[in-house]
Parts: sequence; C-alpha cells; structure tokens
Amino acid sequence: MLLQVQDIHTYYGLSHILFGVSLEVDRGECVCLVGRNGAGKTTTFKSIMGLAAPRTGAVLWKGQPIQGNPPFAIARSGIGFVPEERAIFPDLTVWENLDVAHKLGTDGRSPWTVERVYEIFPRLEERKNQMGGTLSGGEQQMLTIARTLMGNPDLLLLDEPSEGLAPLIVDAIGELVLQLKQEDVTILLAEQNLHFSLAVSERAYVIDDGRIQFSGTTAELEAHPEIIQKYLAV
Amino acid sequence: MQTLRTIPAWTWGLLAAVALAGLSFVLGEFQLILASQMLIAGLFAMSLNIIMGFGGMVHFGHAAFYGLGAYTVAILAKNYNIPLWVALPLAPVVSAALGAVVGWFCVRRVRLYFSILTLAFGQILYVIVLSVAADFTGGDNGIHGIPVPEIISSARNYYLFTLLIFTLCFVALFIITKAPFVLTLRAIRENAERAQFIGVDVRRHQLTTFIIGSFFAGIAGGLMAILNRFVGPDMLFWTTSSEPILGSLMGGMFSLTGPAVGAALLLGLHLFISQYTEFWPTVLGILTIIVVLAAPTGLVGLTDDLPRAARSAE
Amino acid sequence: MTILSIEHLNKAFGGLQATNDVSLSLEQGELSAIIGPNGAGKSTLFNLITGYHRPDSGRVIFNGRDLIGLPPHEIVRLGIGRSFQRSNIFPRLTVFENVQTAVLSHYQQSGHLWRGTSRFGKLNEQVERILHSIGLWDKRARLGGKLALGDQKRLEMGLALALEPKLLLLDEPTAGMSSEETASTVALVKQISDEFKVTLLFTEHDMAVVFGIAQTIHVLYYGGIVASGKPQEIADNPEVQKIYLGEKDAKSRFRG
Amino acid sequence: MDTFVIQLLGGLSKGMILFVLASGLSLIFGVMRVINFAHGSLYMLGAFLAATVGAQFLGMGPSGFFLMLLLVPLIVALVGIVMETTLFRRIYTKEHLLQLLLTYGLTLLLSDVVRMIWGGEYRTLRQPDFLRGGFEIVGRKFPIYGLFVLIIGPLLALGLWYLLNRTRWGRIIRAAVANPDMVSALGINVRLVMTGVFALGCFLAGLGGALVAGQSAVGLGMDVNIIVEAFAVVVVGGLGSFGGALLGALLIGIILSFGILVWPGGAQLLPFAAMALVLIARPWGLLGRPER
Repeated sequence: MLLQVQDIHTYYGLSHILFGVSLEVDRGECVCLVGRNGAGKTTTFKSIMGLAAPRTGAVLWKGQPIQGNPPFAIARSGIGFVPEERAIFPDLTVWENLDVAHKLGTDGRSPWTVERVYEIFPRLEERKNQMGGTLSGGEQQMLTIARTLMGNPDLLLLDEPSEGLAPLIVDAIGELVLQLKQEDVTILLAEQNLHFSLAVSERAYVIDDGRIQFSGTTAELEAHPEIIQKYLAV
Repeated sequence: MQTLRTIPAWTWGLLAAVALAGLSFVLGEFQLILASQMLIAGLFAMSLNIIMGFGGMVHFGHAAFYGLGAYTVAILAKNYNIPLWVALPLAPVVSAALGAVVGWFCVRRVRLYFSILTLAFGQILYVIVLSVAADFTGGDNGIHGIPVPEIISSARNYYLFTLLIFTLCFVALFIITKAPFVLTLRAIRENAERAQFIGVDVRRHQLTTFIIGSFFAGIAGGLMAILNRFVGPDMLFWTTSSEPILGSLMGGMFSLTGPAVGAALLLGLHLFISQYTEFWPTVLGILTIIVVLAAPTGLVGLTDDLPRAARSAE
Repeated sequence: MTILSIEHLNKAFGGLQATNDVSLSLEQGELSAIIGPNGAGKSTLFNLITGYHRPDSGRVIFNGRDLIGLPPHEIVRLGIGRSFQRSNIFPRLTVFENVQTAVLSHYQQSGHLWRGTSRFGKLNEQVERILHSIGLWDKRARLGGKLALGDQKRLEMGLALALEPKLLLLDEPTAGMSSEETASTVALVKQISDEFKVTLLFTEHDMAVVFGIAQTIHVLYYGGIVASGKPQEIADNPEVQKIYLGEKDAKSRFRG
Repeated sequence: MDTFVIQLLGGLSKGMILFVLASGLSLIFGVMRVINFAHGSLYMLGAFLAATVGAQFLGMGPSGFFLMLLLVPLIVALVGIVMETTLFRRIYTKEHLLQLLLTYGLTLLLSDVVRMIWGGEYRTLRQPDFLRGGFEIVGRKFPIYGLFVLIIGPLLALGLWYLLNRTRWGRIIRAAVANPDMVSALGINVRLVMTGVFALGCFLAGLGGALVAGQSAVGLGMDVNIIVEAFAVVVVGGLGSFGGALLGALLIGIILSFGILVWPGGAQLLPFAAMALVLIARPWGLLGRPER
C-alpha cells in the first residue's frame, strides 16, 4: 500500500472533527472520498498532509508513519496536495506559481516540468506572465493542480476540484483527471459531486460526520442507492 | 445563605475605599507618597486599559496625554499663577482635546497601523514639549516648583485628595464599563466588521474611547505634577507608556480593577528593584516578554471569566 | 411595490470583472434567491449593496434612496440587515450580549455612557424575544464563539433580525451544515419571512433549499445576471440548464 | 540653487539610511505579519558595534571598512536569528496585540542592554581615509561619505529588488507572504524561510546602523528616533510595499533636510505632518493597498 490512514482522530481546537477515519490507496489507483460539505473530507486531507495533525491514529506512507511530521517534510516524501480553496499565490505570475513549486520526485527524477505542464494546460501557457489573482475560477483550479504536479508527487490529494465551477469547466477538470490517470499519477479525490467522482475513480469511501460510512468499488456504491440517498443526497 | 459572589460590587468598592482612606492614619510620610504614586499609576493604567483592554487598540503613545495633563497644571499654575483648583480640572480637558485630534488620525487605521501611529504621534507631542515649545515648557529642564495650596500640601492630605479623585474616576469608569458604550466597544474589539453591519459607527466609537482614555490620563498626569511639584518631558516619552501597558497585562486586560492593581504592584516592584540595579527597563522588558509568552492562548483565556463577572454584577 | 432596485452595477477587482452590469429588483415581502457557481460574484454583490465595497458604476436604490457612497453602518440603519457565509459574530461576547449589542445599536443606544445595560428593560425584552425565535434562549449565557456552527449561524441571523430590517440579505445560510441543521435553518428562514415580514434575498448552493423556498430566482454567472424568474421558469430555462444546472439535474431537483 | 542641491543631496542621503531600515521592517512585516518595534534597537546595536568593534578594522584601509560593513550587520542578524527562533516563532499565530507587546518588551530590553554594555556617552566612528573630506559641487562642499551612502542605497535597493523578483528564493518569500501554509504543503520549509527573512531584515537594520555611525554621533535614544521615522516612512509609502519603502524614505529624508532650513526648531515634526496628510488622503499609504 502506498498510503494507509489508520483510525485517525483529528481536532480543531476543542472540536472533534474526525472520529477514527481509515482508508487506503494503492499505487496507480484513483480513489474518491465522497461526502457532503463539512463531512470531514478536507480535514482528512489536512491530517494526511500535516496541516492539521491527528491527535491519535496513524498515517503510513510507503509503510512509514508520517503523522506529526511538518507539512513540508510530508510534501517532500512525495504527497502533493491540491487544496479546495485554490490557494494560488495571487501576486506571483502563473510561471512563478509553477516555479516556486518545482522539486524533484522522490526517485530523484523530474518527469513534470513547466513545459510538460503547459502541454496539458495550454491555457496556462497563454497566461504565463499574468498574475495568478487575475485568472478565472477554472483557470485558478488548473493552476493549483499544475502547481502541485510541479513537485513530482507520487500521490495527488485533490480536494473538491469541481467545487463551485460551471459544469463545462467541471467536465474539463474531469477530462484532466482521466488524463493524469493515464500518466500513472495516483490520486485520492475528495468530492461532493458524486457523478464526477464515479466517472473518474475505481474505489470510493463515503464519509459523513467524520466517520467512514461505506467503502468499496464505485460499482458497489452505485448498487447501493440507499447509501447514496442517506449520505450524499442534497 | 449569602455567598461572596452575591454581594453587590459597590459594597466591595465602598469597603476598599474606606480601607484605603483608613491607611492614611497608619502609614508614614514616605509610604503615603508611595501610596499616592500607586493610586496615580493605577488611574493611568485604567485610562489606558479602556482603550487597550476593552477597545483592543494597542496604544503606545498614551504617556503623551498623561504628560500633557501634567504640563497643563504646571504651566497654568507656575507660569500664569492660575489657582490649582482651576488648573487641575483643565488638565483632562486639554488632554482630551488633543486626544481628539490625535485619535482622529489614529482610528483611521486599525491594528498594527494604529499602534504605529500612536507611537509616532506620541513622539511628536514629546518633541513639541521638549524643543518646539521649550519657551513654555522649560525644554529639557522641565518646570520646577509648582505651587500647591496649603490644604493638600501635607503627604496625608494629598494622599486623601488623590484617593478621592481616584475613587470618583473609578466610579465613573465602572459605570461606563457597565453601559452600552463599553459593551459595543467590546463587540468592536471582537469583530469590527460585523459591528459595522449592526449599524455601529466603528470609527466614531473608537475615537470616543480614545478621548475618554486621554481624559483620564490627563487627570492622572495632573495629579502627578502636583505630587512631585515638578514636570519633565520624560513624562511624555514612550517608555513612560510601558508601565501601564505591562501593569494592564499583568493585572488582566479585560477588567477594570486588574490594570490598576497590576500597575500599582509594578510601581512597588520598580522602587524595590531600583535599590539594587539601575537597569529597571531590562527587568520591565523581560517581565513583558514572560507575561506575553506565558499567556496560554493569548489573553483570550482571561476573558472567559468576564461574562460570569458581568452576570454576577447584575 | 419595489423595495430594492439595482441598476447597471459594475465592479472590477484588478483585471477581474466581479460584477458585470447587474440589474435586478426586489418586491416588498418577496423571498428571492441568487444562485450561481462560486466566484460568480454573489458575495461581491452583497458587499456592494451593503456599502462594504463601492461600485465602479451603477446605482442601488433602496426605498427610493440611492445607497452608493454611504458607509455600511448608515445603510444598516436604513433597514438592510445582513448575515454572512462564514459565521460572523462576536466570539467573546455571550449569546445574549451579541443580540443585545445589535438591539442597542438599532435603538441608537450604543454610545450611552452611564445607564447599565441591564437597565434597558424594554430593549432586553426585545433581545429575549429574538433569542426565543431563533431558538437560542437556553444558550444565552454561552460565549458566541463556543457555540456549534449551526447555532452560530442562527445567532448570526439573530443579529440581523435585531435591526428589524426591511430587507435581509443572507449569504449561504446553510453552508457547511448537516442535513438536519439545514432543515431547521430552512424552517427558520421561512418562519422569519412570515413572522417578521421582511423581504429576503439569499444566496445558496443547495438547490433543494433554493427551489424549496424561493419565490424568485436570479442566476448569476461570471458577474452578470443570466436569468431571473420564478423557480419553474428558471428550471426550464435552457441557458441556465446549460451553464449551471444540467438539464436532467434541474428537473429532478425541482420535483424533489 | 546651490543650497537647494546640497540640501537635496543631504536629504537623499538621509533617505537612503531610512530606506535601509524601512525595507527590513517592511520585509519582516510582509512575511510574518509582525511589526518589529525592536528594529530600531537593532539599528542602534549596529551603530554601537560599528563605533566600537568596527573601529578596530579601520586600520586595514578600505577593505577593513567594507569588512566592517559586512561583519557588523552579520552579528546583528545573528542576534535576530536568536530572537526569531526563541521568541518570535512562538507568537506568529497569536493575536497581533501579543506580537506588538513582545517586540515592545524586546525594545525595552535591547536598549537597556546597549546601555549596560556601552554606557550613555556619545561615540563617533572615525571615517575611513578614502571617504573623509568633501568634494565640490555647484561651488559648495558635500561630504564624500554622504555620497558613499547615496551610492550604497540604490545598489542595495536594486539588489533587494533582484532578490525578491528574479530569484527563486525571492519568489518563495513572495509566495509565503500570500499563504505560508500552502508554501509548506509544496515541500518548502517555511520556518527556515521565515528565519531567513527575519535575519535579512535584521541584517538591514544593522547595516543602517553601521552606515550611520560614520556620519553622525552614536548614542542612546537613537533607536526610538529612527523607529519613529521609519514608521512615518512605512505609513507614507505603504507597509509591506518595497517600492513604498523607497519612495517614503526618500520623501521623508528630503522633507527633513529642507525642514531644517525652513523651521530649524520644528523640522523633526515635518515628517509627521506629511504622514498625517497621507493618512487623510490615502490611509493605506502611497503605494500600499487597502486592507480588506
């Protein structure tokens, strides 16, 4: 297993957010973590990433415990995080945003370069000298993903890439995720948008109230409409 | 059974005032002067804390308004022979008037900028007193020999006089802290943006706070001028602001009495330590750093008691 | 009768046209929603109406009065209340004090220097009424910042109600809520519109909430209004379906 | 005309010292969101170090002087690193009130420590031979040292600009200004960046002090005077803006220089008058951005 999250409990100050979340991602997989707003998806990602360290439980990365490590060390060990709030650097140009994020992969190689990223995101090349803050929502989302790729991660944590985007852009982002899968990027995806998640991933975890309520293949999830109704319907 | 908590606050206040007055018959002359200084330091700290504790505006130039009060008394009484009974009441008026001018600029900016501006404007007033207006203020030498009326010239009488003024100021400030003004001020401290959207004119409210704080600082300064019969430009210097700041920090910034007690204790410590070393600022600096780092979740923890205290006072 | 009319409103931040020639009007007592993807300019529009930002051009007329250039606190006093997407309260004031501050402000008593807050009998009764109607009376002595998220948003609405607004702007009242909390918030919104007779304008992501309670829906897309109309019209509007809802989705949501 | 030129040069030279100081203040504020009140104390520390320890190097000629200009700021930067790692690091996430009070406490402490070590008397640093004396311009004499400062300033500004805008380290700093958490999640050790930025800021404060030691008397109280002027600079120029620090510093320097001619007694007040004017017209400073 590439990533194993084992029974983590995470708090923000006094509030208990995650109640024993466990999940696994293997190399080459695309796994989704679906749930409503506030179900604990982002907190799970932040726990993995060290931005909100779990109080108990373990996060194993390539078999080694990484919980409690600082975020930069976790990133250097090969996990790339794409936050939902699209935290691009608004006063840096598109190119600078990408350059800041550049680092070698854990194998010392760098398959992702600015040129490769521009190939996949031609829009970004067109705007390479524009300040990040002046991009549209969809472009900012692309830049966030592209920026994380520049770190040559072994695993991509994608937090709600479709959130708040118009359907046309969501489709484009979906295409992009499929394309990344073909590039052998391992992906853990957090989503509210079930259709989007099912279209791109093989396995799914359903999270609600900080607990994993279901895990299985996407086909199994689709075969359980009552679960979808209970935890995911709006 | 009546517990301590249900006894109304004013009863405690009355007891404290009587006890403090009673002290005047016990203490010697030196202690009475020290006690007067402590009361003045307490009043100065309370005047700052209205702005810094309740208002959340970190004010680094408060000494200027304290000094202005002192100079007002000194200049009027010494240079123009105006009776003290007229000069002293004018001290807070002058401080408040200049507080209005300086405050008007300072409240235009929040947080860090506010602090920067108060320090800068405080230093301007210091420079004015030190050099620009040296003809009136005596420049570096200050003003010596302020005439004091017979009735308050003894240490005991002056202590009682100071206690009377202190008590009046305390009662006034106590009333203000229970009134909508300070409730709204606390709301602004918590969330100025939201306060706007419930219809509060935030800047005007903060400016009023600044003026009130300057007013009471002026009284403290005036009292100090009479006690020492001397004023010097150091009273306006920014390091003079540091003792009420640390006093408030030590005593608890979200209460009325805390800063007064903290500042009074700090003054005692100052005098005590000065017997051994001339490096009091070092002690003050280290103490400030310790208090800041020791405050566990910032000073937030201390506020949790406030609502309870407020309820018990109702 | 039209209570609010927005005419050709424009606002750009840097190169980004956040509000693009927006015009819309609200009738007295109407319950309307603004929908649109994140970044479509919903919050900016609220900020423009309430004077937090100043538009580059255009007019906002409220009860016959042009609001442009007025500071937020004066706009509030004219009768526009607002609640925020992230709960935006006074964390270290008790629940009671939170609402009390707003009520005192509404009755122009914020600057009162000598009368104790406990001695404003009539106004405190008003605070009590509001706390009852938002269901927080039992939690009145708790610090606002220590409430659960759902309760904070109720308190948030309580602050807005304390101003007895003629128009109330709610920014995503159910964002981040569980389904139960959402249901009770929807009930609260309905109750408010009945009980307090205010005109309501809200933004929302949750289409069930939008189609469940709104009488009129405005669709905002890249800063501009794409469509305005009754829920059925919006659901059937081909352009809206294309850019936002997705054809199938919209119909099933509307039926649901 | 000749008076005008001389005063202008003098003002620009004064402005350059202010710029060195204000840019450090602004840089630290930009990344850490902390206003370091102790910045002026570090400047004073630099000046005292230059006037005492640094004086030993002057025997070595020009190279000794430049060595001193490097070493003194380095020592000050070291003090800064100690302060950052032991104290500042604990308060970045706390309320601004505590941050201000901490740096305030440090100011009290540092100025007293300087008094403890060097006492209250005024000192001067003998100017190195190659910078002593004056040269003639528009028929008047202008000190060579002033010209030297006038040259160092723009070079430093250019260097800092290059560092921030044309190097990867600079890009990381600017990214950290926007969102330190995200920078960390990209695999960059933000703590190290912060310590580095803090050290650079302190280096600049020390450099300002070392430069000024060759120009005017070094004594207690210079910390407060300079920090208040530096505050006027950042208020006029806009806090966190590099260009603002430069513009503000030059403006304040020139105002001070001409103020002496117009109103000798009150020249010190003029920068604050400028500050007040800016506050009325543009509360966020000439090149700053309104807070939102």
